[in-house]
Amino acid sequence: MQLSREDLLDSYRRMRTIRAFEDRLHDEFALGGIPGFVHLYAGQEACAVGMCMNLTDEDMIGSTHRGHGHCIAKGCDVEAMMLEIYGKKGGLCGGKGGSMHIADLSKGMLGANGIVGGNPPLAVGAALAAKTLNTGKVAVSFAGDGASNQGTTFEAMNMAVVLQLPVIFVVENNGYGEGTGVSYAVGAKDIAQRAAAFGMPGVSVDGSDFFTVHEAAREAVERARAGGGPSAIEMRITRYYGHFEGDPQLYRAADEVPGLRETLDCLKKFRQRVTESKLLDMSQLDTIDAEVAALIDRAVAKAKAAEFPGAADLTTDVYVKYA
Amino acid sequence: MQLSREDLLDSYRRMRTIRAFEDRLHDEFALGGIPGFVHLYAGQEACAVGMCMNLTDEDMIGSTHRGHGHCIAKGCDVEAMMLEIYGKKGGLCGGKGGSMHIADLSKGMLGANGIVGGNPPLAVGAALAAKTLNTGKVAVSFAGDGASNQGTTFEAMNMAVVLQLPVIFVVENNGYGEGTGVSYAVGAKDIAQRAAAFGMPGVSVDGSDFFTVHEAAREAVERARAGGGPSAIEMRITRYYGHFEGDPQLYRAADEVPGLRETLDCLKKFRQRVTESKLLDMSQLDTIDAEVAALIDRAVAKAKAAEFPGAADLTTDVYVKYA
Amino acid sequence: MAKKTFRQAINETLFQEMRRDPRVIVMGEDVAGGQGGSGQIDAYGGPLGVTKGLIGEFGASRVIDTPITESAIMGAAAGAAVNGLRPVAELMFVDFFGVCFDQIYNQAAKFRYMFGGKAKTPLVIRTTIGAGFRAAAQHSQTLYPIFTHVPGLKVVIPSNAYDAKGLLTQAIRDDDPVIFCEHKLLYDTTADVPDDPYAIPFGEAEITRDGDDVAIVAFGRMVHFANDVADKLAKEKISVRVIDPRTTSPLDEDTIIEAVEDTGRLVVVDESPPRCSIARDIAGLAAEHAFGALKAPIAQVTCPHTPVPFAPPLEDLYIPSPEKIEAAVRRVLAYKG
Amino acid sequence: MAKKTFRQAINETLFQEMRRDPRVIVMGEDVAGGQGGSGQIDAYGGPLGVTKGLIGEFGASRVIDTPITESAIMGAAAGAAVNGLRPVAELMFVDFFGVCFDQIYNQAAKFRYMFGGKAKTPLVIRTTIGAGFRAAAQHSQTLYPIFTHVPGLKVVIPSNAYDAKGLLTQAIRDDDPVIFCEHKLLYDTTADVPDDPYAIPFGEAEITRDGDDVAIVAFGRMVHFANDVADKLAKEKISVRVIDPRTTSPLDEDTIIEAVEDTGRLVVVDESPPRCSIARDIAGLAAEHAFGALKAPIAQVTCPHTPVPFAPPLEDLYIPSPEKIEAAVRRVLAYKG
Ligand SMILES: Cc1ncc(C[n+]2csc(CCOP(=O)(O)OP(=O)(O)O)c2C)c(N)n1
Ligand SMILES: Cc1ncc(C[n+]2csc(CCOP(=O)(O)OP(=O)(O)O)c2C)c(N)n1
Ligand SMILES: [Mg+2]
Ligand SMILES: [Mg+2]
Repeated sequence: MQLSREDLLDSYRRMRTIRAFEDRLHDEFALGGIPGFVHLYAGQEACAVGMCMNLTDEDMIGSTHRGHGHCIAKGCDVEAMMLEIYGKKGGLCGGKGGSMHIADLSKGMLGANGIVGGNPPLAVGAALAAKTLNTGKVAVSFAGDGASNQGTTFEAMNMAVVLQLPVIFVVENNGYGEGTGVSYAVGAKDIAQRAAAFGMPGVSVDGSDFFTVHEAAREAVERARAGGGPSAIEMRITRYYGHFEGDPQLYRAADEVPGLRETLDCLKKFRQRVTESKLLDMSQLDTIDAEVAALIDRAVAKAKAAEFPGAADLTTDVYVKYA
Repeated sequence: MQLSREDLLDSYRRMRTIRAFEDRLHDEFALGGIPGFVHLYAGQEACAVGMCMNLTDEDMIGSTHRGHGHCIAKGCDVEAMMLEIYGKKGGLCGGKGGSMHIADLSKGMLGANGIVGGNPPLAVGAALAAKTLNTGKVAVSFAGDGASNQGTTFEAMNMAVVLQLPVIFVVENNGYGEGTGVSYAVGAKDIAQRAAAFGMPGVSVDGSDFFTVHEAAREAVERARAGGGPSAIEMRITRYYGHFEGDPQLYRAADEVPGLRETLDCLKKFRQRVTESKLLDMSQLDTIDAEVAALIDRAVAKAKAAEFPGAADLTTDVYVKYA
Repeated sequence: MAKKTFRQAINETLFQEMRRDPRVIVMGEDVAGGQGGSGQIDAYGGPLGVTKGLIGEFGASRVIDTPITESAIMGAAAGAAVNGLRPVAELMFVDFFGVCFDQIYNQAAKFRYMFGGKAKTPLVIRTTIGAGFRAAAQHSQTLYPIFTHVPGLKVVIPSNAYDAKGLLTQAIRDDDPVIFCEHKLLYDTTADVPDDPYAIPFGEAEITRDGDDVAIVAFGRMVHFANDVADKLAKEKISVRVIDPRTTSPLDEDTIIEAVEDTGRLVVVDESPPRCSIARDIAGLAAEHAFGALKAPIAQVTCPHTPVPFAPPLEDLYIPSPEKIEAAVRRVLAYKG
Repeated sequence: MAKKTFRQAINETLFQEMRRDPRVIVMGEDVAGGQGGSGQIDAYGGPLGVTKGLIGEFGASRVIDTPITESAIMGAAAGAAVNGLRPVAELMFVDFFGVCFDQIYNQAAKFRYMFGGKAKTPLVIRTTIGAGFRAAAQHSQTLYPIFTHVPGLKVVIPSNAYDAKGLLTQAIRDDDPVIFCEHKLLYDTTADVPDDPYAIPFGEAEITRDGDDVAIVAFGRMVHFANDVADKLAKEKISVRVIDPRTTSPLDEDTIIEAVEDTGRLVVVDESPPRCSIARDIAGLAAEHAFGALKAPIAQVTCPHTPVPFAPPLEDLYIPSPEKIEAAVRRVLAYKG
């Protein structure tokens, strides 16, 4: 499918925003300003954005502990995200969730998830709601290569096939679950084939190539929207930072990430492709880069200055009616 | 492989014992003498026996709620089993387990299991012990078609492949999980292929043909014992009685079971094969039938007459040391 | 008003709430039964017959049979609940919670709080509890103390058919995740159950027997035993108040504390192992908040700290009995300090 | 005797017990780390560094990295335990119990009883508990009240490095399934820890402060807060006894009851939500078995009935604090009946 110029600019902006957001968190974390566990998405941008460019605000995604990229790709407010990650009252979840539980249901972002394999069944539920209420929406479950071994993920796949639900299982295979390599942890030859054996189409694509991802996603979304049921897409990719911030990554050879940054960088590839094919000018992209940088600066400044929630917030929001 | 005459007689005796045991329980249950949930194995005898004839007492099997057949095939004492099912003190588990928890670790029978999908991870553990301690033992996980959809089963398969453990996943596909047909509940085209996609050999065999089962089992056991890792065998079979005793089986057409009893009866097939090929005489088999009938009579009489456990037994056996 | 069984009351409620609100769906293993078989659909209507007939009226898109896959069932129900449905998911036996609890306790129960109040999760999990069915260690537990421990879950334990209807109606209309615990041995008990729908609010205990000498708090099937004891002792002019809180979370603390203030003597009956049980929970509550009124030790009648045994005589000993409850009442009455 | 951290104490115990008994294995996610990677093996030694170095000495057949597959981990460990190994399986965060609890509570914990005493299940599940790590709702819970509820499980909560070594030694040598709860905020605390192996029996409380005016029972990290309060109040001549039961199941009931008999006043501190907590459990115990000695309500200091919030100031408010413990002590002391 031919993407419009506007779509291309939008895609690039989202990818660049993710990268800038994560690079900045990496720095801020090192300076000690950010509490808790932070898992950065840098390097994987084309996966989230290639997928989500095929979705509307009404479509739903379920995410993982490494969720910032999915949020931004799905259109969550970047400042409110930053506030949430700093634990501030104005954050997307009022500061109660934090990085691992960031959610915005109004944007169809059903939540990051602290439980590996937690989200696939939930995404299946979103698809079930779509099918039962006949809304034409689709749901996407993002999961990692590590999560692809969790029983909940397998169950979700089987149930989606049995009920022929409009859900797409994206497995972002970034080579590692924490410090364990995919070649060790996945017994199967191929994650996409293992998913396919559950009874749905399954493909494996280069997750660093926005256009390839976008095309595979488009097919899967069209199929799901047309009532053709679930499918699975393995996206082969790498992450630039450690599993969590602070991880010295001893399980990776020293030259692994630098090498991959050279050959597998989705932003570089995107820039090259759209400028070489004259779809966009370099200057348009540079403008976006500058705008994004300013946005992230603003978001961090705002987050740092913002108020924490107060004692009264501790015991609210447990139940809808019962205090 | 050529089975010895002795092995053939032994195999037949085990299958006949299972059938007679279950037929009798069916009758006794209807008369009201047996407490609780009872799931009968009648019809599936060749699966358990074809598999277990390849195992020694040292090898381990994990079983299901439909476990009587596995117990008998693995050599558990038939009288002690009957006592257990009646809840008597002399039962295999002192009356504390009952039909769904019958176990005999001394025979490598790790327990029936009330949890669908409960046993595959446990069997993997038995195989892990065998591999770590280098005992040369193998483990077998019996599960149903229904259990083949449970996340625990998938996890067990992946882990067995990752650690290359000597374990065989037997899926007895008897067409139904409770009242739900396998064509509905298994999204995949084929249970064996889905298992194989986890990265191990997977075959599908006619579970009513003792010889076919035995051969597939032999290959899998040899591979496992030789360090060749796990494999999966789907055994296509049917059950003669309801899911549990008392089940009116409305989900099956009236002629389904009678038809299958004609065409898929493992005992008939076995008798025909061994007599036609002159491996055994009809009279030898008839003698076994009579001996088995007497054994079951004795077991039931003994079970009925036996004592229940007493109040003092209620609180024992929770911990090894702590009272 | 017609006598209906506990089973009928629940079945009728499901029909009525599904008619009332198209967003209500029922899902689980064999909630209809027969899908993919050679015989009839609705072959089971739930293994214990509680959801019978629903698929005939509402069809397979709202009465959804699933594979044996509890994590996917509970997760899908939770995911559907935050996306516009009001699922009633069946966990066939509560004992199976161990294969799917993450989706219940870490997901459904925490959405609202984790997301800063922005999610509503109108999810009902119907499940069967309790011993006495000769179903042994993995099909006989109650486990509601575990659910009660979890912030974000509401826990309902109806003791009779009337309450079952009113509480299930409330559960389905409630915007929070609810675990609805049906004691297997209550299904065939009957009560007067109005035909029209009605909701019983959560957190409001019922006083099933009034009295001033001693209070018994009991749940589910144990309420009947407590009532029997109260009736028996009434003949000796011992006046026993029996409280059925009906929900353990929220808990009607006021009614319990008031009873302690009125009687000074408390017995708690709980068909669970003792440790971190509801019995201990209520005793602990009273020991902090009604201490001044207490005239005797708080007696707790629970199961022993063992799994549920299979042998019928052992199982009968395992379950709290009217005899044990009566003895506890007499013990606290006899206490002289 | 060398000062060692809680982390070192556990690590050393694993080394010593693995040397002592070849049947002891360690398994879990990244217990070594680096399998299948381009870098080094033992890259993690457990995400919090507790199992570091083991694979170097004992190799990959006894220090087993697994996929992310907790049901298979716990099930395989349980299955291995009844077949001759003595697995120490790691549940990285206790919060993950929801994806694998069946294998723990319905299988491992019940084998012995269901099989009529014929099984031994020498299984240790090491797990991390507790809030204060800024890790939010799904990585900060304690959950030991749930484990304590389950007959067949032993539950251990060491409060210091010395106990951690002695209790883990006992856990590994014990023939029953044990859940060993390591509070994340204790890993860097130090104590004198002998180099030689020693076992601390389960069910024996330690009295960390002696006193006669009031008793505090506290667990894990809360023991330190209780000690601080005791030390502070000592300056006012208020004599506080602090009891660290060290295991919740079995529980040293005698030491607790004796303390109530000696002091008449009890405060229980539990880093858990209140309902069906250990706080309620111990209060309920005392209200039944030490009632006559009680001079004041039993104060319970717990977390609120909410998930664990992320924002640091909220999380700090969530956790029981020395201030709240002190206030509770003063409250029960001031009680006049
Ligand atoms: C049930 C569960 N088990 C383990 C963890 C700890 N954990 C968090 S992220 C992670 C690795 C996940 O790997 P993968 O799915 O490949 O995602 P990635 O981190 O590579 O994005 C692990 C083991 C968890 N959060 N939940
Ligand atoms: C976790 C769990 N879910 C549901 C059940 C209830 N149940 C018992 S047997 C059964 C059907 C199992 O089907 P299958 O695995 O095909 O075995 P079969 O009964 O056909 O031998 C079900 C749903 C259970 N015991 N455990
Ligand atoms: Mg990964
Ligand atoms: Mg079946």
